[in-house]
Amino acid sequence: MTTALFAVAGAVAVAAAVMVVTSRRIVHAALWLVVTLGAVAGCFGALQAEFVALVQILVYVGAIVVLVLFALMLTKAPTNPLPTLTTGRSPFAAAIAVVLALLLGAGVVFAFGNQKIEPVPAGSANAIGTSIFQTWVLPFEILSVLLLAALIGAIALSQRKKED
Amino acid sequence: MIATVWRVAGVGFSLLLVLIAALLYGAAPEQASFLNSQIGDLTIGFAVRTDDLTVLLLAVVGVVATCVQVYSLSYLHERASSYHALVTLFTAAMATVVVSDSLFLLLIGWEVMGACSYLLISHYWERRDARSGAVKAFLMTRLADVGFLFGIFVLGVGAGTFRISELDPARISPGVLTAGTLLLLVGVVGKSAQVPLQTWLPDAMPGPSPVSALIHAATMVAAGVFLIARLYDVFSASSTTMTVLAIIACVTMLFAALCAMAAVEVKRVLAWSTVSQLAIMFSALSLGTREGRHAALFHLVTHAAFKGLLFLCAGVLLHQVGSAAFVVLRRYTRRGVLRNRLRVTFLTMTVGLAALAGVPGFAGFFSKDTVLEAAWDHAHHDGSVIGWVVLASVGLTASLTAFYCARLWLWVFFRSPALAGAIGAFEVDDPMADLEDPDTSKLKDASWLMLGPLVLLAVGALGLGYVDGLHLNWAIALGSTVLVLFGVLPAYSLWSRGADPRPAVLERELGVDRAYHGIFVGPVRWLAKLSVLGDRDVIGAYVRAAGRSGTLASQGLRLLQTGNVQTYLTGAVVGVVALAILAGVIAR
Amino acid sequence: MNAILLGILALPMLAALALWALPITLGDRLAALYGAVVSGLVLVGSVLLWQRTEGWFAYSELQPVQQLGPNARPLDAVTDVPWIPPLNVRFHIGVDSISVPLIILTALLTFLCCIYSLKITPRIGRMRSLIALLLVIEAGVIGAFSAMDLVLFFVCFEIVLIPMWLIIDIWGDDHDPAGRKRAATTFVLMTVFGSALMLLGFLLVYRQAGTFDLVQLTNSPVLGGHGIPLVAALLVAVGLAVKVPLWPLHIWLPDAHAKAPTVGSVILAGILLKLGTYGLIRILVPVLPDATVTIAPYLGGFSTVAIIAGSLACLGQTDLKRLIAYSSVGHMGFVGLGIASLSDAGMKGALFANIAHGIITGLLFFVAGAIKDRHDTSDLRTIGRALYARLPRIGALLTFACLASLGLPGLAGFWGEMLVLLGAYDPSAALPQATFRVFMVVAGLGTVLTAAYFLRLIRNLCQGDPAENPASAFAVDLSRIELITWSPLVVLTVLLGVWPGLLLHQWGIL
Amino acid sequence: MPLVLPLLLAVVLFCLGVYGVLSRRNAITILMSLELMLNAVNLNLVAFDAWHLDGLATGQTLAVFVITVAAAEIGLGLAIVLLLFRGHGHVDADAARDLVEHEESAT
Repeated sequence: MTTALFAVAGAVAVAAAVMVVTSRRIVHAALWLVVTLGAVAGCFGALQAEFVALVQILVYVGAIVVLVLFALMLTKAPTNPLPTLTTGRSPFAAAIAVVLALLLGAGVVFAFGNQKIEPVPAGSANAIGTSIFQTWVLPFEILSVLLLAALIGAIALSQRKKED
Repeated sequence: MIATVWRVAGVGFSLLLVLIAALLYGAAPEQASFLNSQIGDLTIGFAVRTDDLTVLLLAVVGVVATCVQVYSLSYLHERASSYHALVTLFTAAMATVVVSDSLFLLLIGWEVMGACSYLLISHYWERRDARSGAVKAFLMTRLADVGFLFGIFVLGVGAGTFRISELDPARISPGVLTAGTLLLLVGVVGKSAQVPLQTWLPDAMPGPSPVSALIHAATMVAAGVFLIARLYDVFSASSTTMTVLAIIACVTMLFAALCAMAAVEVKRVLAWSTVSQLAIMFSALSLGTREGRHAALFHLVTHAAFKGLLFLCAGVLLHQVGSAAFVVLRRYTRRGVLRNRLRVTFLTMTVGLAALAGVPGFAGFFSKDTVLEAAWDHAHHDGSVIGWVVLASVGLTASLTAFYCARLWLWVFFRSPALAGAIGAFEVDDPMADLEDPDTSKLKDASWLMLGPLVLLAVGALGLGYVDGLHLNWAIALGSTVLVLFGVLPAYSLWSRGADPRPAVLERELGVDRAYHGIFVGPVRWLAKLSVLGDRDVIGAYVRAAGRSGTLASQGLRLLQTGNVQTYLTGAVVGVVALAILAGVIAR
Repeated sequence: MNAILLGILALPMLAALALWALPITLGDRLAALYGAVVSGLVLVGSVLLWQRTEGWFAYSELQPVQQLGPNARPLDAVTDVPWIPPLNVRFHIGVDSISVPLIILTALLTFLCCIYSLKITPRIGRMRSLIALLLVIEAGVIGAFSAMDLVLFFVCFEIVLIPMWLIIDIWGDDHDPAGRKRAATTFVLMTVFGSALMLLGFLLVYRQAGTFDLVQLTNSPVLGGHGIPLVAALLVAVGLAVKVPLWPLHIWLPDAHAKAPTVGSVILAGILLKLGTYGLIRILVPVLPDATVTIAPYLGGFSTVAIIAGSLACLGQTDLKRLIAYSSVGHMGFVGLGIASLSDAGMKGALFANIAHGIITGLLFFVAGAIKDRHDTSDLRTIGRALYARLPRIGALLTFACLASLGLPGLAGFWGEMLVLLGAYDPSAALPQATFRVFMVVAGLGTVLTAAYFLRLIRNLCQGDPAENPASAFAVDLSRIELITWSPLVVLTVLLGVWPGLLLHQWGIL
Repeated sequence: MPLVLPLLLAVVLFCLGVYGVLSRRNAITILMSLELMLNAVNLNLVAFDAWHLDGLATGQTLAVFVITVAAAEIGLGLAIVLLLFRGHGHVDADAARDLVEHEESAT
């Protein structure tokens, strides 16, 4: 059951991701990204990681994609199809990506080809909460500082200088 | 002030040598070594010895050096301090050679003499001929000294010692002995200006005349004779070396005498005659007999006296007249002043020339007869070819010597009746010769400080022949007298007719000098140029190219810096993929 | 003893740092005086290291002295503490009869340079930095001469480079800024290249032997004449040959010498070149004995070519300082040939020639510098001729130095060359004798060429018609400071010439 | 469920991201591709967590952390893109070559 669910969500994710990197309209790409991220969240769910799935939808779909759309708006991105979407290196980049995929895929299959994921009890949010606030509390706090720093950095970067 | 100190030191040191020689006379031979150091199983250090040979040579060096130092007091005024210092240093070096029992100490003296000779020849360094003559003298002797050094190696390593008194020919293998002595002979040939290294000595004549007397007649050039006499056992043990020595000596004595016959400058005649007389000593040594060695040393002593005397006389001519060229002297002679005004010089020079020519009764006659006698004995009793060859060439040389002595004496001091006062045969040297007559009113003989040594040496040139004890072989004496007459008569007849035929080939001294210049000097200069260019354009070019290629490579690498982040990133990803594949391959 | 050695290592280094760090402004004279005092103390210390007992060094820490023969004596003034433990690198210094004379030479020349700088300074000034750099060089060179660890040797070898580079670059010929910059850069790049090769060689040695310690390496050398030991020997030899410098790696030398200031030339020729030959004797021969035998004929061959090529190049020079620089190529060729002969006489000759060359060439460069200062150029044609008439004493000293340099017996230059030739006549049994005899003959002809170019120099510079070369008004003959500075070198030249045993004795039986 | 399934999915997503980053001109699209790659990593983390079950939920925690970092990163990235836009008037990564070596600066 979960396998089937995962397979469906995965297929959607891959298809949407292909659209993200190939779409001629940038806004469409952003919207396809939403689909991809949602599908990945579905995958998380299929892996009984509901908390991560929810965070994924909240943060990515809710925040990041909105941010991206705002950025597109601010940079006056054309909504019509672009003639020169990719650089001249794109066939080369595709080849590299394919080689990398083969390499990694082969490695993965070699290493974990016989492993199976046993079904785990649902409701792991509790366990994650405990884990974060007991074992990982220090990295968590450092992460909050990092977020703060990123916040300040973003403000500093995007602030217009006086003379502009 | 400094000059005075050096003058006093110079004279004092030469007198000290005479004193030492007198004190050592008759003393038992002794040896001492000092400052030794061990190199492997060889000992390198210094050693001195005294024996008859040492005493003899010390006396010769001391007396001639004293004469020269005293003579120079009056002869030389400019740069006197360096001059006297160098002459003293030279005397010390010669004394070192004479007393040395270590081949290395001998070499030190040997080469310091060469350096002093170089510095003294270039005493008048503002003159071009002095400069080039000095360089030539040093380089040719230096070249020969390389052979000398190698000879020391061969003999020393072969015998296991560098002590002269320990060199035992019986303990050295014949091959090593021949090689070693031949190499030593190279040094001797260079130092004594024998063929084929003879050209430096005539060119060394621009040096001050006293220096020519001391270094280039009496002592340094005779050091070669001394060396062979010192190592006589070793040399005579190798018949090859002795044959080579005989050939060299015979060729040299004839060659040099022929050159002397065509020279038109007093000092140059004397220089060639020195070469020739040294060759006579070598020919005596090459006989390989005790008589030969004795004859050579006897001739060395008498030659030191009369040749020193002759050079000092030439010095007087130079000092009082200003030149020793025939053409200049003739201008004085035709007015009849030279002989009368320079009476002491004329008389002593006559004695010297007579001794050189071998006029009976003079020292040179006796010593040359000893050589002839030794050659005769060797040829007659031992049936040696060398003996015959030496006998023949010494006899021939005696004739030639008499010829050039008579020629010099007559042309310099006497008006030729046939020319009725004209300069005659030498005017080609100077087209202005007849136009200008020298002012002869101020011409007078030199001071007694200069004439004293002349007289002393003239006494030697007269009397030294009798020191050795009179034992004349009358047949040989008669023969040599006839030979001398054969030489004198043509000279007289030519002079009286006012002719001085000088074959061009002899005037050019058989073209040896020019040939050497073409064979050695030119190519070396060319090679030097090549080497400078090679350094600049070949080796330097490689270095510059290395630097240049570094710059070029860096400029090429700069092109990768496109400024495009994606390009960089592509490169990074390619690198990661490549590394991953590589890691997989290696792990496999 | 080890306190003295540590002291003469640390003193110049600390003094140099202090000279830089001092906030007060120091006059040129005062700086030179400071340098003279410091280097004088170092000189005293180095003389105290001199041992009166004779004999070759032996490493008694590992073997009892008795096993090494009667002439052996232990390393002196040893300090041996760990330095970089993970790499097995130790701070191991000590001296023996090979290094002490070189250390004394270093201290002496540095001292004389400082004294000389009291009165005679490069036009650009900045004596404080110059003196400090000289002291750093002194410390580095003494360190290299006493290092008993390959890495320590390498470090000291490199310490010397940069100050020398700065000296040429800053205080060099002020008429030709581009030329001096190029000379300095060529110098530093070529020597660094050489050092890099040498370091590679050291690493190979470490791989084979597992230690950088020279004492252990000498007692149990890396054997085998092929494969990795051969590669290591080649790397070390080529690396050191750049410094020697051996033909054809000498190309940096004439420019560096010609453009350097007087004290720089003196230090460069007198001391720095010795690092290369010292390294060959100290490291190549004992540590890689078999491989050295393999490469020795080639080393000897290149040395012989260096003798001839250097001399020929001298014959074609028109610049005084370049000529003397090229003469160093020839003389160091003799040293190389002596080392290549691997015989007792050759080694001692090389060591002796090292010292003699340091003294004589130091003197030559001092005199050349004096002539250059007086005429503002070192071009022979511009200087003119008849120096005897204009500067008689300096001319006489130049002649003396030239005669010493051409190897006149009775002066220091002779014994080294003579022993080298003797070594080549009778080389080590492992070497092809005929080849080395050919080298000997060619090198012997090289001495004639040496004489030829020095006589040419004297003839073209000292002699000549005074009427055509009038004295210039400001040309002063030998000054007092020059007399004081040069007389020790003259005295040593004569002393070593008449008493070579002074040094030869010290080395005993190699 | 076989473990390779999520892992292969992650590989595909990652490589699509790589392709996007290397080939797209628009800087914002590049950032989006970056998000794809991060998601692939997250997928791996979660998959391994489900497979390994260490009791501490390490993988999931780390995934949450990565999402947080991604949020920070996209914030900064978009700020930089805005800056680029302000300076050049476009957001074409291929045309932004301010760091190129100019030939005239060669010595």
